Amino acid sequence: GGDGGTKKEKKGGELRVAVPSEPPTLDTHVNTTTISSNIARNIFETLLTFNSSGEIQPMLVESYKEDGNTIEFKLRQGVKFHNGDEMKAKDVVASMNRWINVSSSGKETFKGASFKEIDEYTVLLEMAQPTSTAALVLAYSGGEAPTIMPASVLEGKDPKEKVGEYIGTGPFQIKEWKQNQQIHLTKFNDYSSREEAGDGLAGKREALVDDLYILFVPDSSTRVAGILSGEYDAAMELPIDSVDQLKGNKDIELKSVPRELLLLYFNKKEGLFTNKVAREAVDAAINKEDVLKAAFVNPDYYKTNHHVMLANQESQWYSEIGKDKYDFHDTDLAKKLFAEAGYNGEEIRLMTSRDYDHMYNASIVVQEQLKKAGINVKLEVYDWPTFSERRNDPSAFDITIITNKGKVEPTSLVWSRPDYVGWTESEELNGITSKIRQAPSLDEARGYYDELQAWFLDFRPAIKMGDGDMLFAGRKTLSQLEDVDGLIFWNVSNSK
Amino acid sequence: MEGIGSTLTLSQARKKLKKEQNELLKKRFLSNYSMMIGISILAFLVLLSLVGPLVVGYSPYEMVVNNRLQAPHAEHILGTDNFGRDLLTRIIYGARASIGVGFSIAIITSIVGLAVGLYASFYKSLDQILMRICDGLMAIPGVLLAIALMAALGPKVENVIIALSIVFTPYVARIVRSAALVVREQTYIEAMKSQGASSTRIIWLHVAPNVISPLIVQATFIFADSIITEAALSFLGAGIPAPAPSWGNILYDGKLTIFNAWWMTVFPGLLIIIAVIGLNSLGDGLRDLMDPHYKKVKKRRAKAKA
Amino acid sequence: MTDVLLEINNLKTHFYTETGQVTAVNGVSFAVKKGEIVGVVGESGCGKSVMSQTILRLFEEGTVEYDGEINFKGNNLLTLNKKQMNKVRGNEISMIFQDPLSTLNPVHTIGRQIAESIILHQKKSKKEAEAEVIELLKLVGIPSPESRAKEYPHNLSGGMRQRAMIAVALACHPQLLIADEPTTALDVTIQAQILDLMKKLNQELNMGIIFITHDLGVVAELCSRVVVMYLGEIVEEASVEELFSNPLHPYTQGLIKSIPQLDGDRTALLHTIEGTVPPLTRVPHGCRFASRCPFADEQCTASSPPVFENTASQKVKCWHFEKILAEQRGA
Amino acid sequence: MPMTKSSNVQIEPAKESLLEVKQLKKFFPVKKNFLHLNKEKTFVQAVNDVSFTLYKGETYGLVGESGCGKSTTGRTILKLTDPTEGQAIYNGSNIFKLSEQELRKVRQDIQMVFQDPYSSLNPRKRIGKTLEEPLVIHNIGNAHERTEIVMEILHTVGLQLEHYYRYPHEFSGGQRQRIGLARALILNPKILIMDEPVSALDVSIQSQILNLLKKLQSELDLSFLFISHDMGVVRHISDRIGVMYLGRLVEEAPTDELFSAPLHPYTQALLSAVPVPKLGTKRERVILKGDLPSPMNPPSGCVFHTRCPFVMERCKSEVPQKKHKTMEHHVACHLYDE
Amino acid sequence: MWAYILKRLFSLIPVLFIVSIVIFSIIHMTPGDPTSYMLGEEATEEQIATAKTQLGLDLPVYEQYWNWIKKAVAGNLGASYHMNMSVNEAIMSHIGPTLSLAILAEIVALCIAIPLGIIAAIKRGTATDQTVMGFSLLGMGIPSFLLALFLVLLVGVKLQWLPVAGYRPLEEGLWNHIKYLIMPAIALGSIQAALIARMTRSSMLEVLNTNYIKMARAKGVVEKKVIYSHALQNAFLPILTVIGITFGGLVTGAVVTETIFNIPGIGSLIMNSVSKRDYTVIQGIVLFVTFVYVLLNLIIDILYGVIDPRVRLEDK
Ligand SMILES: Nc1ncnc2c1ncn2[C@@H]1O[C@H](COP(=O)(O)OP(=O)(O)OP(=O)(O)O)[C@@H](O)[C@H]1O
Ligand SMILES: Nc1ncnc2c1ncn2[C@@H]1O[C@H](COP(=O)(O)OP(=O)(O)OP(=O)(O)O)[C@@H](O)[C@H]1O
Ligand SMILES: [Mg+2]
Ligand SMILES: [Mg+2]
Repeated sequence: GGDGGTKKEKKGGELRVAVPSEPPTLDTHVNTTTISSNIARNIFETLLTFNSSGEIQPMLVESYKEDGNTIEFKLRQGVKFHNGDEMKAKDVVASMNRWINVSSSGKETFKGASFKEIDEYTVLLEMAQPTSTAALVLAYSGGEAPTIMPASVLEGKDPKEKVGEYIGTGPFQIKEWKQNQQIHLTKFNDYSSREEAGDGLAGKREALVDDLYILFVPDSSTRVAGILSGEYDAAMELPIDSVDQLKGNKDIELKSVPRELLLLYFNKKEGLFTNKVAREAVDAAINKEDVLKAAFVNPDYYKTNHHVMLANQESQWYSEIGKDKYDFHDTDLAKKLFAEAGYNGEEIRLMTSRDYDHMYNASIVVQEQLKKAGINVKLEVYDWPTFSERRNDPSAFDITIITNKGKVEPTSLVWSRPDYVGWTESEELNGITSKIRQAPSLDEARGYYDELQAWFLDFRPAIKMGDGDMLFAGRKTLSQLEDVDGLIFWNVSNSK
Repeated sequence: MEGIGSTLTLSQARKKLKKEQNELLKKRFLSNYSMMIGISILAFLVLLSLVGPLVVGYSPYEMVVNNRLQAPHAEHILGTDNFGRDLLTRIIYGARASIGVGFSIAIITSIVGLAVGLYASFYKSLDQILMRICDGLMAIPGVLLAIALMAALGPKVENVIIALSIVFTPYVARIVRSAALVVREQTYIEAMKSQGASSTRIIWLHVAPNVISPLIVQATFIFADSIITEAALSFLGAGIPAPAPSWGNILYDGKLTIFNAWWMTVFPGLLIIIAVIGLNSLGDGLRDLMDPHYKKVKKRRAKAKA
Repeated sequence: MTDVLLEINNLKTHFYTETGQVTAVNGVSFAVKKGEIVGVVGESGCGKSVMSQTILRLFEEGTVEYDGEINFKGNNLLTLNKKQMNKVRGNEISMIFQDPLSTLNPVHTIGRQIAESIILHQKKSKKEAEAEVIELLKLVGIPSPESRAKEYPHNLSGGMRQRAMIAVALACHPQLLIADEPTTALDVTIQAQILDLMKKLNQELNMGIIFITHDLGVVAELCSRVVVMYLGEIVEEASVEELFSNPLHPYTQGLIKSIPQLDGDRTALLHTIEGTVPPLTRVPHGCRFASRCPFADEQCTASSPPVFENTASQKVKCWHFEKILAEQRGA
Repeated sequence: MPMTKSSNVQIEPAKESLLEVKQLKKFFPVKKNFLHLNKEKTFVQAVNDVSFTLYKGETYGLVGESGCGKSTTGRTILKLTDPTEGQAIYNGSNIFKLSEQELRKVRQDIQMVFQDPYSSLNPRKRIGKTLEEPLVIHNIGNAHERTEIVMEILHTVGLQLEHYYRYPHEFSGGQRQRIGLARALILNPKILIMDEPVSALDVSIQSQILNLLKKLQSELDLSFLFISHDMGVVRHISDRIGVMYLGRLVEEAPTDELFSAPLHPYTQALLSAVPVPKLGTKRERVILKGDLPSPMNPPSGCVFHTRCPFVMERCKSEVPQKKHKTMEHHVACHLYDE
Repeated sequence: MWAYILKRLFSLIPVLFIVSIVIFSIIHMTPGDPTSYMLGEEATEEQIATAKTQLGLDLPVYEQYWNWIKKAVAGNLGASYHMNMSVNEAIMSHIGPTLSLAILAEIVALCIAIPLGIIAAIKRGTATDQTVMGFSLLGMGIPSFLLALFLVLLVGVKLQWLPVAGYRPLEEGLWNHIKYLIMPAIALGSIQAALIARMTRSSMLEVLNTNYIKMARAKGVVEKKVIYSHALQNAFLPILTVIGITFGGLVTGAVVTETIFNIPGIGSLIMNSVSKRDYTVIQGIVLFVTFVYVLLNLIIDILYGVIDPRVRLEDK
């Protein structure tokens, strides 16, 4: 068995974590919010998962076997749900089929696929075509994670209806959810852990604290103050502007992980930016590093990354294409290109929301830079729900800047979706996507990444500015604090 | 008694008296320190917002991101903001927006609130209606109202003013009403009635001056509050359209960097306080000018010194 | 003698107004003995109320300045500190104000306002005080005192308010009562009752009273001595008999002649004193009454007359009092 | 003196009647502790069935016990409080039924001097402005002329020009009273309701004011409703006098008749109680005994019976009717029943 | 009086009805809908559309209104779109913190404001007056979040005397409860205090020169009592009104403070529901708050009459 951390390990006690927002639901199948999956994965587990170097590892399965159109999963035995029942194939089938049905990533990657029970501890995934990214997507525990819950919870319900009972197999179980305040998780005593040593999300999991409080603290300065004063043991999404204070405090360990892709989206359905030249012009007008700096403040916490995946995924996904052009910006060229695109002074609407500071700060800089290139840019600021509504309206905006979360593989990046902001529609892209997805192996799929990157730079469905980090901090009383697609709270003890 | 002195001397006496009173009025005005302070502060701020932009060397939007959050130094007297824009410039440009918004809202709410409060206190049937409307308005979240109005009418400063005026008017109305309820029962109001004064006249010329002092207090509060609230609204896209500066949104930007850039909150905060002091002194002065008991205190001090 | 209760010496009250200093009471001196009722009469606006409020130092600090001495039982009230003053006010000296509506607190019941001083100065319980309140209201002739005690000033008629004021003032059986036109709003039957009450208290408790009034009939009935004021000064002081039989100051004479009579011709115009009172801001140098006086001559306009003593009890401030005296004897 | 029968007396309209008050009633509800739910409402019967007529050019004096409802009568006539019942006919129409507009016109003609001079002045307004107010209300003159008029009237009531710029609290009681009078006079009203207009004045000024009133009356044919406690003053100025007791008009007579031959026991007591400003001329006083009744529950029958020296059995149960001694002299008392 | 109270309570019906229509219209005029939050940042259009159908948001507005008001009349304000509870529950669970905070803040405010206002009024024009009023202007001008953050940094982080943020219900012990509320109460209270102090001063000034104060002094009443029992009561109507208003404001308007101190009160519930477009909760809260305001103002109006008997609210 793994021996966990090397630090003094104290069992029991509590862990108080400040998070910026409250999850809409913990039903991971239908929710894309980071916070939701972050909390939910303490309760729910997936069949597969990643280790710290991004490799796929079994979680709830003993083993799995990919074979062209099918994958066979052998389930671990004796895994208990929080309600005391054992996890069996029927639970997996019910959960996974619902997931394929309701989640967008399920629908995209597993179109026409379904799970079948072979025996009590074996299930079979049958797909319409071979899918290189299948295991990757199944292992992903970010948004819309394919988690396993008891069939009894799902039975007899419209799959689209949200699940209200949160029963999983994870190391923590839910005790209480005080709306607008906190979620209280407690250690699940019957948790059956894997035997391998903990590594990333894989391997041994053990709840070392008895109580885990996830506190919703929307105000970033309060999170900072709380971690400074010891009110919280850990805090997520700290403002980068307070780094100095946090670093200066010897009781606090400050960490960061690359988390977000900062992208500038064009409205490709209506207006000036239906014209590729205009999109090119914007690229020429923008100084990406300045934008990143405004959004993420400190060079330590952003990466001037030219390709579409996150910089820390480079061991898996990397392309040289466009690296030389990353720094390129030329206002004169931009002016010329705009003229070429037929721009004649009309108002360009740059839409943003202050609910996300990165987006807003980046927008302010972009506006100024575009103005320098002679573009009449109007900044329109909306609150998030208004923004969400308007970004789906082709007549409502021309440009908008959004941060997207990193994905495990490039085809699920949202800018490629025809129904997402900006409406990317390209036969060529569809071709590349299918090539990647249907590649017989992941390695082969990775080979097509250059192609995708080249297309991205040519078509410019959006402009990638770079990657931004998420800053988090823990009190030094914690044995360890790690982030793999979100903070990990198992295997963490608190000696406070 | 019947012998009304010679008309000539009488009219002379009158003239002299009037002249004397005019001088007194001037003196009263000038010796009203609160008022003078208030006027000077407000004049300074107005001047700042009008002339300031011509003097400063930067544009409020000009940004050098690399210079972000520089502490005050020679080049940027008040430092730079989180985009590397000159803070002084932004504060000066922001003055126009903030004072404009604050003033307009304070004035609109005062006038409307005064009218509503007075009429409510005067007519029982109106009271029920107006005050219940106020209750309802107070219950509707201001942010929601602002978002809705912005959506309906577009993000313009005028709409911010309308939205916030709607939000704040009930407060004024209630205060005014409470003071007026007492005033209207006074014998001198009855005396006015007996003279045949119309209700409008009684309400505006006799009750209103007696409720002015709580009104002034409330109005200054609203002035300050709306400058700050405006910024909160701009978060929702309902305030002064970004990236135009206002004291409020500079403050809010400052809040995000409060741990390492004090100048971003301190300077605009200070200006708001100065403006509040200005407006308030003006109000106090106005009040004192109308207070029959006040001037003498001044006199005594003058005498004590002599 | 120790039976002097209150002795006012050269009292001056200055107001600071915008147009300059105004001396509403200018060098007033007189004394009240224990158990004596002194009437004060005089022109409207001559400073009677100001003088009486000065005795208790009731003006807003800072807007007035006092000069002179007010000796009450040997202590100069003008030099007492606040605490000492509060012991005197309402307890040893109490006051009936001229204007009953505005001097009664509109938000307290009549009963509470009367009880307040009883509780305060006599250290009585609330219950006892309440019982006493009813007694007092009865005493001043307010019908159904139990329910009236619970009413607010604005519910009462002018006369009732005035009686309530009187009750407040009498609550603690003061040694000196200053009554500023206490019966103007009362009908004569009630007035008679109140006057009787005052007389009774005066005799039983040896209470000194300064009684300010315009009603010379009341003066005749109640007072033993009278002070006549004109424009901030005392122009004549006399026993009540002397005043009515032998008024020396031309102003006093004018006053007495102006009284509307209950008999005789009622259609004729009333006697008046010619001219008007000069404003306080423009008081003449000489005798203040000179401009309206039938006897006035150069001396009068040139210098202010001193106080002449006619008899031990009658003093007058007039250059011509001897002439007038002679005239009166002749008449 | 033989009494005429009350029923068939016809009053000839010798004089032009200007204001006719008919059966005026004003009851104030008594505020109770609001926790007492079930108790019946009680009222202060401030004015109860008062009728009288004011003729053109005459002065009607109203005297009576303090709290008997004189001020309330005055205030109600001008509809400053809403009457409970009754009518006040002026110019052929009932004042109580007028619209606000019409009422305002009437209020130009009927002016009022309030009993409490200080509280009837707006403490924030300079006296000059207060006095100008009625002129502005009724659109008289321009700003300059108004100031002139006001200064004139200040002088008329014996105040100085300086007073124009003073605030009410800077005046003495008598000065305030004169301001109140000036305010009422300034509009040249037809009727003047004066509630104790000279009570705070010293006799010398009082006589000036009374002379002035008389002069104005004879020049302008004014009518006065004159409320006062000072019998000397009332006698001097009034043509006819009404005597009120506990909300009711108990006697009404021409002045000389009232003073020479008062009929009602209350009137007699009242007159006997007047203090005389002469020494040694004390009159025989009729001392009223008994408790003062309360207007909240006035005695049954004749309201005066609890204190009346001539009380009879029937007084306790029967309300006395108005009986005419002469055409203008009537009394409500059982003593004069046949 | 009872009749008046009943009349006022009766007026709640039309008021609530009209407010419900107004708020419904405003909500539907406001862009954005519950799905934007519900489904996360990367939701597809199709997901949004299905969600809307599920929630009944595709029905005509009047139909939605009818469906809602039907139940609301029976006291059922519906279920939250986002929170796993009914609106009634949501309000009930958030009212506790708000009430505690509001009461505590009001106490803080009154303890500071009334004495200071009175002192300033008595010492009008002196240095004391100017200092007190200077502070109150500071309180008026300073944004509440700045004051709150300052307190957090000083008392919470630097001195560590009090917890920086959070909320513990009363069941966890009085001190535990209060401890978390002291700082926010001070932050809110001192800003309210600024307004109340100024109001107190100016109202007192109106009263201090009256004759009845003179009379009270003439009775030998000690100055303190003159001020507190005679003057204050006369000056109290506007003061009471601001107290009422500020208290009412605390129920809904303490958003910023509640956010910074992370207190799950009505204010943050409103803010959250607005930013999540949780329609039913917004509607419910607005009705609830209207109800509270009407009631609060009724109480205040009744108190007017108690404090100043001259005030007449009913026609005679
Ligand atoms: N607060 C004040 N400021 C300035 N002048 C004042 C003030 N109070 C009174 N006076 C003036 O002082 C003079 C005396 O006033 P006071 O009230 O003593 O008169 P009074 O003798 O009581 O007259 P009355 O009999 O009319 O009441 C008046 O001329 C008045 O105008
Ligand atoms: N606003 C009011 N509310 C309740 N009762 C009132 C009100 N005004 C007057 N009263 C009552 O009505 C009765 C008559 O009052 P009114 O003022 O008319 O008397 P009055 O004859 O003028 O007496 P006075 O000579 O004392 O002024 C009194 O009992 C009084 O208490
Ligand atoms: Mg006086
Ligand atoms: Mg009266």
